[in-house]
Formats: sequence, structure tokens, C-alpha cells
Amino acid sequence: MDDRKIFKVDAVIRPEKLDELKAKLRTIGVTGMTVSEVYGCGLTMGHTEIYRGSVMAVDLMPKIKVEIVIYETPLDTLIDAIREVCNTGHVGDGKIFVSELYTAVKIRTGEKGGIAIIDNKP
Amino acid sequence: MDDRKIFKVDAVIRPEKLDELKAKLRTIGVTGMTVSEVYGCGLTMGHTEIYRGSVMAVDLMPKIKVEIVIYETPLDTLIDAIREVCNTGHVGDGKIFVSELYTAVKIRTGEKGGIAIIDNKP
Amino acid sequence: MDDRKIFKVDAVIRPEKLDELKAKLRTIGVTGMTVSEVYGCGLTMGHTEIYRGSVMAVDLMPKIKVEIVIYETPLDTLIDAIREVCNTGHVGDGKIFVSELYTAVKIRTGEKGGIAIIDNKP
Amino acid sequence: MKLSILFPGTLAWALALPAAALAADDTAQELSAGDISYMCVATLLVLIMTPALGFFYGGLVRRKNTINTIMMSMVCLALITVQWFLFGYSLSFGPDAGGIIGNLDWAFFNGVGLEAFKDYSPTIPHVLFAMFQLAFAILTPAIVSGGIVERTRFPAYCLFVVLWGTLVYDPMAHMVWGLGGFIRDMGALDFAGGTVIHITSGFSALTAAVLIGARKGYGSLTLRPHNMPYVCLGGSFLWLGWFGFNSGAAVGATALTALALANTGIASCTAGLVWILLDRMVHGKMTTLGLMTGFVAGLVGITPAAGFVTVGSAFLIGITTPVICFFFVSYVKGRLGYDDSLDAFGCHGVGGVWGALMTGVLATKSVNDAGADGWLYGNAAQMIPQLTGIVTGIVLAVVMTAVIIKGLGLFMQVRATDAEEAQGLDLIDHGERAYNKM
Amino acid sequence: MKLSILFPGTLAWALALPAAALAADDTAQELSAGDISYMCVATLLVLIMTPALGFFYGGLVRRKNTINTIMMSMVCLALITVQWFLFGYSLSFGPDAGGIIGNLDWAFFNGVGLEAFKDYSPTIPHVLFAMFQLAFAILTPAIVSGGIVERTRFPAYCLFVVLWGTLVYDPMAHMVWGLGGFIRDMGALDFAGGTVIHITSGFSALTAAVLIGARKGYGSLTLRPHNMPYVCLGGSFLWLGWFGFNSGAAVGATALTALALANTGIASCTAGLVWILLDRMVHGKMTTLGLMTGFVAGLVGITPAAGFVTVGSAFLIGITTPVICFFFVSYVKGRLGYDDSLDAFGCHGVGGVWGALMTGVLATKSVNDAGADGWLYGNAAQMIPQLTGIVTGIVLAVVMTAVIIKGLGLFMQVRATDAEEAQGLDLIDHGERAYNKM
Amino acid sequence: MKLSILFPGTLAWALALPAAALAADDTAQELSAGDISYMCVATLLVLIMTPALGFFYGGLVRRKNTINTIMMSMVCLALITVQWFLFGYSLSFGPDAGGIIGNLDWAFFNGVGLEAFKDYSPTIPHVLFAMFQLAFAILTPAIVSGGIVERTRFPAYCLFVVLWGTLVYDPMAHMVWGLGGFIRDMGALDFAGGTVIHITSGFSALTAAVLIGARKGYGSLTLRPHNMPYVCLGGSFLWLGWFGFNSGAAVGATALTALALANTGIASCTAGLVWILLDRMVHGKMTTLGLMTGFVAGLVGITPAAGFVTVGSAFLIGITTPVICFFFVSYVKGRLGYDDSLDAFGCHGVGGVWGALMTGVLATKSVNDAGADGWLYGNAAQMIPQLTGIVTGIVLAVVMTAVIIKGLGLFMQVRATDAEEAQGLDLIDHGERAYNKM
Ligand SMILES: Nc1ncnc2c1ncn2[C@@H]1O[C@H](COP(=O)(O)OP(=O)(O)O)[C@@H](O)[C@H]1O
Ligand SMILES: Nc1ncnc2c1ncn2[C@@H]1O[C@H](COP(=O)(O)OP(=O)(O)O)[C@@H](O)[C@H]1O
Ligand SMILES: Nc1ncnc2c1ncn2[C@@H]1O[C@H](COP(=O)(O)OP(=O)(O)O)[C@@H](O)[C@H]1O
Repeated sequence: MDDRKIFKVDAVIRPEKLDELKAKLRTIGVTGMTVSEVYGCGLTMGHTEIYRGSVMAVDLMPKIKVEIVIYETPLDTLIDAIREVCNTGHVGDGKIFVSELYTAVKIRTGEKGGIAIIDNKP
Repeated sequence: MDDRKIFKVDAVIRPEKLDELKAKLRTIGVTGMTVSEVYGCGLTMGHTEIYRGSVMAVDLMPKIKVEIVIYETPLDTLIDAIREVCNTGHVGDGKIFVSELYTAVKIRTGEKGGIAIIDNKP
Repeated sequence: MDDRKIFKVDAVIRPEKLDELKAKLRTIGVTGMTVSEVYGCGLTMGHTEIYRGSVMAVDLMPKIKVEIVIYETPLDTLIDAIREVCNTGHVGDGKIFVSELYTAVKIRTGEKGGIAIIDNKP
Repeated sequence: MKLSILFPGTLAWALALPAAALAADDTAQELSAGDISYMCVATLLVLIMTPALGFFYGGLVRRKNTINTIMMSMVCLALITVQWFLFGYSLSFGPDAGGIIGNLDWAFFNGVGLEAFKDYSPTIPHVLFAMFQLAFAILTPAIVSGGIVERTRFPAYCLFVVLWGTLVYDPMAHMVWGLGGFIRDMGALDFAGGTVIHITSGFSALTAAVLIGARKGYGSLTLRPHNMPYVCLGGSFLWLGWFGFNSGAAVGATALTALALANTGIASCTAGLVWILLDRMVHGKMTTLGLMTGFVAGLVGITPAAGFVTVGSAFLIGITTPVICFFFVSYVKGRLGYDDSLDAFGCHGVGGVWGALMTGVLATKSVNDAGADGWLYGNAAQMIPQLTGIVTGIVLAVVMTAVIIKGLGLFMQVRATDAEEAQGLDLIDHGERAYNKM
Repeated sequence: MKLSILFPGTLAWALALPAAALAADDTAQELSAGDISYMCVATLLVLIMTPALGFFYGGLVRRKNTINTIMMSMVCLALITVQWFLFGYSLSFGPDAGGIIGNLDWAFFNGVGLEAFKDYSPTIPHVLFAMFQLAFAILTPAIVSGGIVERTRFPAYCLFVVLWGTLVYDPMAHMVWGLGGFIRDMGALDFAGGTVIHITSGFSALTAAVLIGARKGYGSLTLRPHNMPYVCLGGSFLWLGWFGFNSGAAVGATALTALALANTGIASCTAGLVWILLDRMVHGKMTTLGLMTGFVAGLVGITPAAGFVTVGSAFLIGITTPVICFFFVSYVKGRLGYDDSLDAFGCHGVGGVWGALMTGVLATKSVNDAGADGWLYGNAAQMIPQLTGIVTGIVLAVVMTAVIIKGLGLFMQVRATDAEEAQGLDLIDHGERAYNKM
Repeated sequence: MKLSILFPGTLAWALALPAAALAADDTAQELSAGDISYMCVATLLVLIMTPALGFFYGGLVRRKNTINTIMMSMVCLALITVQWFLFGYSLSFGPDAGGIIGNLDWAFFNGVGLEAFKDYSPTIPHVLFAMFQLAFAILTPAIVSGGIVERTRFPAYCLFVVLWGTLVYDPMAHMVWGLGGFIRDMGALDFAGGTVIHITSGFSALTAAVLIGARKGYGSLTLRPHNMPYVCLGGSFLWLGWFGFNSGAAVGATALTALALANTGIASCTAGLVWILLDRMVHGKMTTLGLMTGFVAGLVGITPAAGFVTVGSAFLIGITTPVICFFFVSYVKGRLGYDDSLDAFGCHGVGGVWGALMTGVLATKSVNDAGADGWLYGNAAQMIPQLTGIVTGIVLAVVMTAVIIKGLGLFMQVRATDAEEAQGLDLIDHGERAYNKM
């Protein structure tokens, strides 16, 4: 195992940005990602919904969480790529949370550590 | 960057507690959260469902996962707040998992580190 | 708190393996897990879908993310168990991401640390 | 071998039933194929309203109560059909006892045969009339469920439905429509059941909602509809079936049927438009739920009037009813604080009263000889039987509903516990979940 | 210009078709508008049962097979309509060949015109009768799919449907209903198709389920319904359509139509109630799926009897049929270990046999001259044609289904591979996913 | 007390309306119960097509626009009903003005009463005919929405619907069907509205799609259907309702009704089969959306021909129409690059033109005296009125749609902004979300 770190980057973004982000990540050599549907609240005060005359303040907005584990790709490149695509300048653009992984394993091969993330040769 | 840590707190709770928890968190100054639908099993032995005479033991129960990243709010305050709302004393109340973040980024502004989490001024 | 580490293991697997994995984990003494629906892309080039004559390449495939926090169970035992069940030898088998937790709390009892994970006595 | 040895006794009545014992041929000359054709269709249209209501209501609740809410409607099909066959039809339409209720002569559909029954249905088999009326009897308690969803235990609810059908619906139907019923004899106009169906169900829903109490977290939690397409789906078929409901009340395929159908369409669609315009004026947006609620309000309003008024009057009912219901649902309800979860009272109760009044005002013999002239046509006296019907309906509904719910509470659990409510009644009462992903 | 130059030959038959070549006017006097009206409606009611069955079944499977399961029903609309037009109707109802099957004289709806055809439909156009029967022919193979969902490849299934319609349904329909059919000539009573539809489809589903084998993980995995509201939706429209199915078998809008409709309603709703009461006694909870399954069981039971028995007897069928089906589905099935995934056999096969027997027992000429008296009415001999029908149906279904499936297996893939089954047939066979979030 | 004091003036017209002011009795002798029965049913069948279309379209869009898309259909019920009652029916079918449009004599359904109106509906009440036609007028603009979903602001859309109904639909209906309409007088054949409904809506959808512009990300993003079961659900009821659409055009329950019903079934199901066979040949898989689209294509193709051609010709239309639509949707559309999001043009426009042409070719007096012989039957001249109808429909649709959209754009926002489009129109325009989990 080499001493580069494996980072897990969780980006909570606007749903409509997903397609663009996917395309962008491919260009910077990210080899995989895991996407899930989440609901978020932050500075955005949410929106109001109206059901039969009762106006409800809904503060949980649909967001998309993209989890990207990187090893070779530099963290800053990734963060910049995400910001480039997802930054609209309006409240609600989302956050990026970065943590360090202890290790990673590729289930198919059993490879452990950074090598598990390097996927460019099948 | 200052030397306070950024914590990511994942609380797996009962779905019906979400509204109350949201309200509570606001009172202790938590600035945002990300919520998702999960299915959990732990000590709770699940429940049985009946479909045309076959009784099925279902051990995955619907739960809510709330992810809260904090910087200024003390970890213990947050944990106590969650426990206060979500503790019913019955099996199935859930767990809180705390990890340390490497960093956080606010997509809109590009601010990095703890500052990305401090959101009280828009 | 003792000095064993609390690990959080996120396994992204094929949806059809979930039942088998659940059964397997029970045999190695895992006391709980949290499951969610995710969409992933990695080496798998996805599949094509056809809607009224337009063929679309869809690269996000439905996957299941299983989060397992362990304390007593050795990490390697867990990883081996997951690999044993989920490895089909074909691209798309998934990845395991391991991180270290700062701490864990059992909401019901307030127990902190590894003890929060040990659940064999109700 | 004599089979009666194998099926002793229990089957005797099935054999003996004169119900359908008359050959069709004997009476064929008086039956009209066209009328039978339409009344079969109308019966089916009203029958589909009950599952449709299930979806309308089921979409409005939270996910964990989806199945339970749908079941609260659908189980009425099973419960009331059996009740109706055993004794309900007889109580409602059977030989009169004191102007209040029918006797049990027609229990087990005894005597309800394939020939026409002149006073109710001169051109279609009596049994078809009984089935058409059955469809109404099923739907009415299902509407009541709208007031008490998400917190009422299912076994108690089932008993409630049967008791309510017997103690509220059957006498009310008899009084308004049954031969010898005193409100009928006063000359009250209720074409397709504004009093019998909407006033009774609406006020019962209110009473039950108050007695059973609000849902946990009512007012603070965001109790949003979990699936709006289901609301549209259920609402659409509810609306569709209602055409059969109103036009089938003509008991045949005549010009009156066509009039009731046209009035139903014009009143309901106009009301839908009015509601979304109010939505837009008050809240800035035209909502889907508003459109559906407007449709329902218009339908409730036109129900008692459908075969008694001109299309112009239907248009007027379509304009006024949603205004009143909108006001109730948006303002009055919030102020009074009762949790009529799906606005069964706000739509059916309030709209039903308004419709019954409007029928008294707008009815005209020029479209229907068998009706009467209303206030606007110089006959202010018509308001008296109308008011009698309304008041009787309200009193009967409120009193009996309270009696039944309090009574049931004496020996079984009516209200879900906090833990049950938190988990959701789908699992608690049915052991099923609406949606399974894993 | 002569157009025949542009469309040479291929169109010749379209021109030549005497099918609809008779002007309506000539025959107008014998046609009844009321009967035509109802038979159009009944046809549509039966047609909607096929998509409804798709939703009923589609809700019961796992998400990854939703579309595939719905398609297994809906594709029958396309496949069987074409088969029926080309030759299926002729095989079923065309001039008799040996009491077993029709000949090809009516292929391409040749001779199936706008005039009435006395022996099948004296008051409605022959082509309408053919369309009404088409709706039955479509639904029946769709029921079979309930035994083999979630593991059968779609191309093979499509061929299966066409072959099954031709080799099982058409001869069976001819034998029971066709002029000259030998079971018809024996005097067997099958009002709306208990034998033709439910026994054949139920036993074919069982045979196919056994031959194709259980789903991977059957018995250990939790194979739960993925969407109960769809089950309710499909079940409700299946139930609704069934009224057209049973009452349309009167081929007109008569007192018999009304009787069949009433019997259908009473039997099905009673059966729904019985099933949830059994549910509660055995499992402690009244389930939604139980209510729906009870409805279906009652409908299957009353189908052959609908126009031959009193409403009392319908009630009795509504009580007994679900008990037998419940027992089968809950106990026998588990013990035998076949994977009749959606209980096509347990409901249609078992209920169909019971209904055919009950028809023999409970039929009475007092409600329908054209019928016969049953055992209970002193005519034990009626059991002979009933049993002949049942046995013929079972043998034909089992043998032919086995032949078709084994035959198809010789030159194409019938069963999905493990990997295909794991991924789900929506993607594998249709390249579509039921629900897309991203 | 005189009530006119309470309701002064405003109600005067409601009283004065001679509309339904004739007692049913006077005219009862000429009305046919069978015909009324079926025309009520046909009206309801066409009415349910509009919500059905909402689900068909609603399933095809992304989740965030589900409700908005359903509303684009359903709001037509409210808008057009009021428009039709106020003046639309009069413009369409009222006394002729220059062969182009009706005058306002029948505004407020003035004179549209319970008696038959000989020239339109000799055996059913005039008001029922007006309601049947209303159902068509509602559905047509809803089809247009298929071209512009997911990006058009709702308030502007509502105005569009009303203006389009008035400026495109009403004159077109008058020209083709109204007494004195010039296309009708030329002898053009359009049984159930191929020109009036499908050509106008299809070409308007295309025009609107081009003018409003493509959805953001069209061509690059994966704009997949979010819920295929809804597509099946909506498609099934659309298909079902279409039988009422086509057979109801016979304005009664006659042999012609049966023929139109049979032709509709044969053409649509054949077309479904053809489409999935093309799917399989071209893409290797039989798709669900392909089956549903094939059904719709076949229905569009048979619409103008349903009561004028033999079942053999219906089969031929069922084979050819989907081939042409498939080619358009799969190849031409992609090349031209317009975003006709749900293929309203590809199915209704293209199929409508083909159907109108085929009607001119395949019509034969042998099935319908009131029709004409087509090209294939030696009357090439029939193509002239057919082409006139087609061209008039196209020109009227394209020009007026452009005028309305450009006109609306002058004083309100027609197209959603990027941010609105990104968030989804459910929230933006209705303040509601289709699905709520939390
Ligand atoms: N402290 C936090 N913990 C977890 N998730 C957060 C936190 N703050 C924000 N988020 C997530 O980021 C999303 C966007 O945040 P928001 O404050 O609305 O926008 P911005 O980042 O532009 O200020 C939120 O919807 C939520 O999902
Ligand atoms: N070891 C674990 N790893 C991951 N998630 C867990 C673990 N143990 C429990 N959970 C999550 O916490 C939820 C509640 O746990 P449970 O044991 O039922 O209740 P309690 O915490 O009260 O003992 C579970 O449904 C699961 O989602
Ligand atoms: N770098 C990554 N970051 C996050 N998730 C990943 C990453 N690589 C793979 N995954 C997840 O693992 C799943 C399987 O990966 P894939 O490359 O298809 O198979 P394999 O692991 O067999 O090579 C993906 O669908 C995705 O959810």
C-alpha cells in the first residue's frame, strides 16, 4: 500500500446538476461514484406547499448526494470540478464533506487499499 | 483553519421522530442537515407481514438517517439533543455514529473547513 | 472506552445479494446494519434503455449500500464475509469502503463507544 | 341420493327464496332493455366510486397509512353488501314501519326478484334497483372514514361501518326515499342523495373526528399527502362514477337521465374552476388538490338537485358551492381545531347542506314533472321539507355516530395508541406495507 | 387512375370481406338498441380486466419485474386480438368440426357481420358477439401468467400465449359454448366461463409453474408485493369488469343480466368478507391482499353459476369458495412446494372447479328457463356434464400446456438465467425500468 | 316573501334559460332508451380519456413535473366545460355563420334541451349530444400539452387552452361536423374526429413545441419516463375510452356502433402488435412504451374511418399506421430536432393525416349508407374533401397556435425560466409535490 490517502468525498448537490456533474467527473478521471436521493435543509428556508388551503413551510428540499472515493485524483481537482458545475451562486448549492478512508476493497477481486479504486483497466 | 474539529454525526432514528428532531436541532444552533430514507435492523427483531397466508419475518424496518455536520456546536450538546428527542426507551430507538471530517466545502462560496459549516449569516 | 477501534464499513453491493448477505452477517455476529437504496456507476458501463425509439445509455445502476458498524467483530472477518457472498466475478460486484468512527452512541441507553455496538444482550 | 341429506337445513332458505324465483319471461314485457342497460352501468359506476374514494383518501395520507386508508373504503364493499343482503335493503326500502324505517320482510332479498317493482323501478328488475341502492349504501360510510383516518383501529372501524349503516344510513334512506318515509311524504326533494349520503356522512365524520380526537402532531407536523397522483386517480374515478350516481337516480335511460348527467358535468367542472381561481387569488397558485376538491364540492352540491334544475341552475350551484366549502376548509376548520383529516365534513357536510338548500330554491317542474317548484319559482314552502330533511339528517348522524363510537369504546380499542400511530396502521392493522423496496 | 394498381393483391381480401358488408339497415328491425348498448359496455368491461389483471399481478411482484408482469397481461390484447381475427374466433365459434373445434370458415371474421346471428346473439350484431368473446379469449392466457411471472422470458411467453389460445382456449370454448360442441350438447352449465376460463387457466398456470420451476430463492427470500396500492387498483377494476363478464354472458340487457349482476356482487363481496375473517382467525389481522383475493375467489366461484342460481345460492357460493381457496393457498400450496407465484391455480383453478360443481348443485330453472335444475333441485344427473366439463378442461389444459412449454424449450429460451432473474426482466426483456428517480 | 329580492338580476338568466325548459314527456316518444343509455356511457368513456391522458403523459415526464403534467390534462375539464357551456358549443354546432363557425344563439346552452335535435341526434336529447361533444372538446387541447410539457408555465397554458379551444377547435368542429360547415358539405368523411381532433392537436403540439423551445438539456440529458406503470394505466384507460369515442360517434346503439367498436379494437390491438414487432426488429426488445404507443397510433388511424370501413380495412389501418408513426418518432423527429416531448405530433398529427387519407381510400357504402365509397371502391374523388379537411386542419392549427402563443408572450410569461425548469413545475406552478416521503 502506498502512502497516498484514500478520500471519500460526499457532495450534496442540486438534483438537476447530476447529469452535468457525472459528465464532468469523467473528464477528470474519476472512476466511479455512488448516488443517492436525500432531503436537505440548510440556509435555504425551503419553500411553501399548499394543500387545501393550508400553507405548509417545507424545509426539507430534495437533494442528491454523490459519494466519490478517490485515490489517484487529487482532492482539490475534484472539489474544483464539483464547484465548477454545481455553483449557481444561490443559496442551496450544497456542501462537500470530505473524510479519510481507512481502506477500500474491491469485492470482485479482493484488492485492498488505493488499488481498489483505480479502475481504468478492466 | 482553526483547530476545532469538524464532526459528522449520523443518527439513525425512528421515522416519526424526524419533525421533532428538526425543531430541536434548530434550538441548539445546528445550521443544516441531510436526511435520507434507510432500512435498518439491529436488536429489533422486526415484525411479521402476512401476504396471502404466508407469514414473513421482515427484519429491515424503515428508519431515517440524519446526517449533521457540526463545527461550532459542541458534539455533546448535539448528542444530548438527539437522545432527548429520540429516546423512547424501547428497542429500535437507533444509533448515533460520529466521525471526524477531513474538511468541508461550501459549494456556493468555496469556503473550506469549519467556516463552510457556519451558516448563520447568509 | 477500550482501545479497539470502531469501524464503519460501507458495502455497495448488487441488490439481489442483500438477503444472502443479511443471513451471512448474522452468522459472524454482526448485530445491526443500515441499508439504503443507491445508484452507482463504476467500471460497469451501465445498460441501455429504449424509450419510443430513443436508445439511452444509462450508467447509474441500482445498488444497495449496507452500512455496518463493528467493534468486536474483526474487520477482516467482515470483509471476507461480504466478499464471499457478493463476489460473482463480474464487473459491478461493488466496493467496500472502511472508515474509522470517532465514537458511537446507543440512543436508547446513552452508552457511548464500542459498547454501543455490542448488542447481544437486550 | 337425496342431496338434502348432505346440506341439511342451512340451505333451506336459499331454496325457498322467492327472491329471484320468478322466471324472467313473465315480466319481460314491462322491462326496458335500454333502462336495464343503463341501470346496470350506473350501478357499476357507483360501485367503482368506493375504491376510487379509497385512492383519493389513500393519496392524501402519509405512506404508513396508505393501505389502511384504502381498506377503510374497500372493506365497506364487503361489509355493507352482506348487511344489505341480510337486512339492510329491507330496513331501507322494505315495507314501512312508522315512516322511519322499513321492516324485515325483505331480509335476504326475500321477494326482491327479477320483475319490476312499480313504485321504485317500473322498468327494471327489482333486484337491480336493490343493487343500485346498495352501491350508495356502501359509499356513504366510506366517506365518513375521511374524518378519522390515520388513527382509528381497523376492527373497531369495521363494526362502526356495519352499525352506522344500520342505524344511520338505512333509516335515513327510508325516510327520504322509502315508500312511506316521512320526509319523502313531506315532499322533500333529494334527487341522488344529498341528504341521505352527504349530510349524514359529513356530519358523522365531524362527530367521529371530534370524539376520536386529532392525529398526534396535528397542527404542528407536516401532514402532507404522500401521493398526489393517487389523489388525481381516485378523484377522477370518483368524479366519473358520480355521473352514474346522479343520472342513475333517474332509474332508467330517459331525458331526465341526460339532464342529470349534463347538470353533473357542468356543476362539477365549474366548481373545479372556481376552486383553482380562489386558490390563485388567496394563495397565488392553482393547486391540483384544489381542482379535485372543487370537483367534489360541485358534485356534492349538485347531487340533490341534478334531476330537478336547469343547466343554468347547475352552473350556479357549480359557482357557489366551492366558494362556501373553500371558506370552510380554509378558515373555519383551522379556527375550530377539529381534525377532519380529509375534509369529509368540509366537502360533504357543508356542501351537502348547501346543495339541499339550493335544490329547494332552484327546483323547477319545467324540467321534471315529478319534482316541485322551488323558492325562486314562487314556491317558498319547498324550503320546509328541505330543512326538515337537513335537520333530521344532521341530528340522526351526530347522535347515532356519538352513540356508536362511545358504545364501541366500552368494550374495544377504537383509537390507536401513540406507538401504533407512530408505526402506522398498515403494519399494525393489516400486517402489510404499501410499498416494499427491499 | 385505378387504385388497385397501387395496392395490388394484398388488399383483395379486405375488399372481398363480406364480414361487415351488410348494411346496418337491413337487419335493424331485429337488433335491440338496449341489448347492443349493454353488450358494448360489457365488452369494454371485460377488456379492461386485462390491464387490471396486469396491475393486480404487477403490484404483487418485485419492483424489477413490474413492467414485465404488466406486459404479460397487456400483450395478450395485441396477440390474441390478431389471432382471434385471423382464425381464433372461427376455431372457437365457427361451424363445428367433430364437436371439438370450429373450422376455418369464419377466419378473417368472414361472415361475421352486422346482422344478428340467431344461435349466439339474436338481438345484437354478430361482430359484437365476436368482440365480446374476444375479450374473454384475451383475459384467459393473461391469468396463466400469474403462475410463471418473474422468471419467464418474454419472447417465449408471447409464443406461448398464441399457441395456448389456439390449442387450449379455442377448443375448450368450442366444446362448451360453440354450436355442436360436445360438452354444450351434454347440457353442461357454464354461464360465463368457469370451465373455459378459470379451470383451463388455473391448471395451465400450475403446469407451467411446475415445468418452468420456482423462482430463484423461492421459499427463503422475502418475495413480497412491491406495491399494494397497485394490487388494490388492479383488483378493483378486475372486480368491476367481472360484472360485465358475468352479466354480459346474458347477451343482452334482460332480467337475466340483472340477476347475473346481483349474484356477482353478492358472491364476490361475501367472499371478500369471509377471507378477511379467516385471515383474522388464522393470522390475527385482516389483510388487504386477503380482501382482494377473497373478491377474486368469489368471482371465480360465481362465474359459471351467475345466471343459473338464486341470490341465496350466490351468497352460499360466496361463503364456501373462499374457504376452499384459502385452505389451498395457505396450506396445500406450501406443502406441495410449487411456485404458483401469484396463486393463479389456488384462486382460478381451485375456485373454478368448486364453482362448476356448485353450479351443478344449485342451478334452478326457476331463475333461468334456458338452464337446468341442479342436484339440490332433484336433478343429480346434472353433475355428469359438469364433471365432464371439469375433467376435459383439466386434461386439455395440463397436457397442452406441457406440450407447448416443452416444445418451445426445444428451440428457444423459456426460463430466464440466474443472472437475468437477478437483474429483473424489466431491463432484460423490455429495456425499460418501471420507476426512474435519477 | 319574494325570493327575487334576495337573488336579484344575477339569476335571471338561469330562470329564463329555455335550455332544459321542456318537460321530458313531450318528446319521450322519439327518444330511444337504448340510444340514450349508450350515449351516456360513450360520453363518460370519452370524459375519462382526459385524466387517462394525464396519467399517460404524467408517467412519461420526470418526477418533478408529474402533477403539472397531469394538471395540464385535467384542467381542460374545468376550462373547456365552462367555455363550452358559455359559448363553445354554440360556436361549434350552433347555427352556421359562413360555413366556418357557428353563431352565439346557443350560448349558455340556450335551446339545447331535453328533446332530440333531428340533425345531430335524432334519438337522444340534444343536451346529451352537447355533452358528448364536450368530452371531445376537452380532450383535444389536452393532447396538445404533450408537445410542451415540463417547460410551460401553467397560467399561460390555461389561457392557451381556452383560446385554442375557441379559435382552433370550435371552428374546425363546425367546418367538419356542424350543419352548414363547408368541409362537411364537401362530403369529407371523418367519423370520430381524425381531422378535428388529431390533426389539429398534433400540428398545434408541433408548432407550440417549436415556438416554446426544447426543454433544457434536451438531447443530452436522460429524459426518461419516471413511472411506466402510470403510462400503462393512463394508456389503458385512454384506449378503453377511445372505444366510446369512436363508437359513440354513431350517436346511438346500432349496428354501426358495433362496427365502430370492432374496428377500433382490431385496429388498435393490431397496431400495438406491429409496434412491438418493429421494436424488436430495430432495437431487439419489445418495449412497454412501444405497445402503448402502438395502441394509440392504431386508435388515431382508425378514428376517422371507424364507421366507414370493413373490419378487414381496420386491420390494414392497424398495420400501416404504426409503421408510419414509428418511422416518424424514431427517425424523422431526431433529425429535425424539435422537442415534441411526448410525441403528440408523431402519434396524433402523423397518424391523423394517415387515417384521414386511409378513410378516403377504404371507405365503403356497403357498411355505412351514410358514408361514401373511397378510392379503392372506385371513388377517387373522395380524396378531395379528405385533403381539404387535412389541409384546413393543418393550416388552422399551425397559424392559430402561433398567433396565440406569440400573443400570450406579449403580456405574460409562457416559458419557464431555467431555474423554474430546474426546480420542476410541480412546486413552481402548483405548490405541491407529487410524492412526499418525509
Ligand atoms: N451542517 C450540515 N450538515 C449536513 N448537511 C448540511 C449541512 N449544511 C448544509 N447541508 C446540506 O447541504 C444542502 C445545501 O445547503 P444550503 O445551506 O441550503 O446551501 P448553501 O450551501 O448554498 O448555503 C442542504 O440542503 C443540506 O442537505
Ligand atoms: N452495528 C450497526 N451498524 C449499522 N447500523 C446499525 C447497527 N446497529 C444498529 N444499527 C441501526 O440502528 C437501528 C436501531 O437499532 P436497534 O438495535 O434496533 O435499536 P437500539 O439501538 O435501541 O438497540 C437499526 O435499525 C439500524 O439501522
Ligand atoms: N470511486 C468510487 N466512488 C464511489 N463509489 C464507487 C466508486 N467506484 C465504484 N463505486 C460503487 O461501486 C459499484 C460497483 O463498482 P463497479 O466498478 O461497477 O464494479 P467492480 O467493483 O466490480 O469493478 C458502483 O456502482 C458504485 O456504486
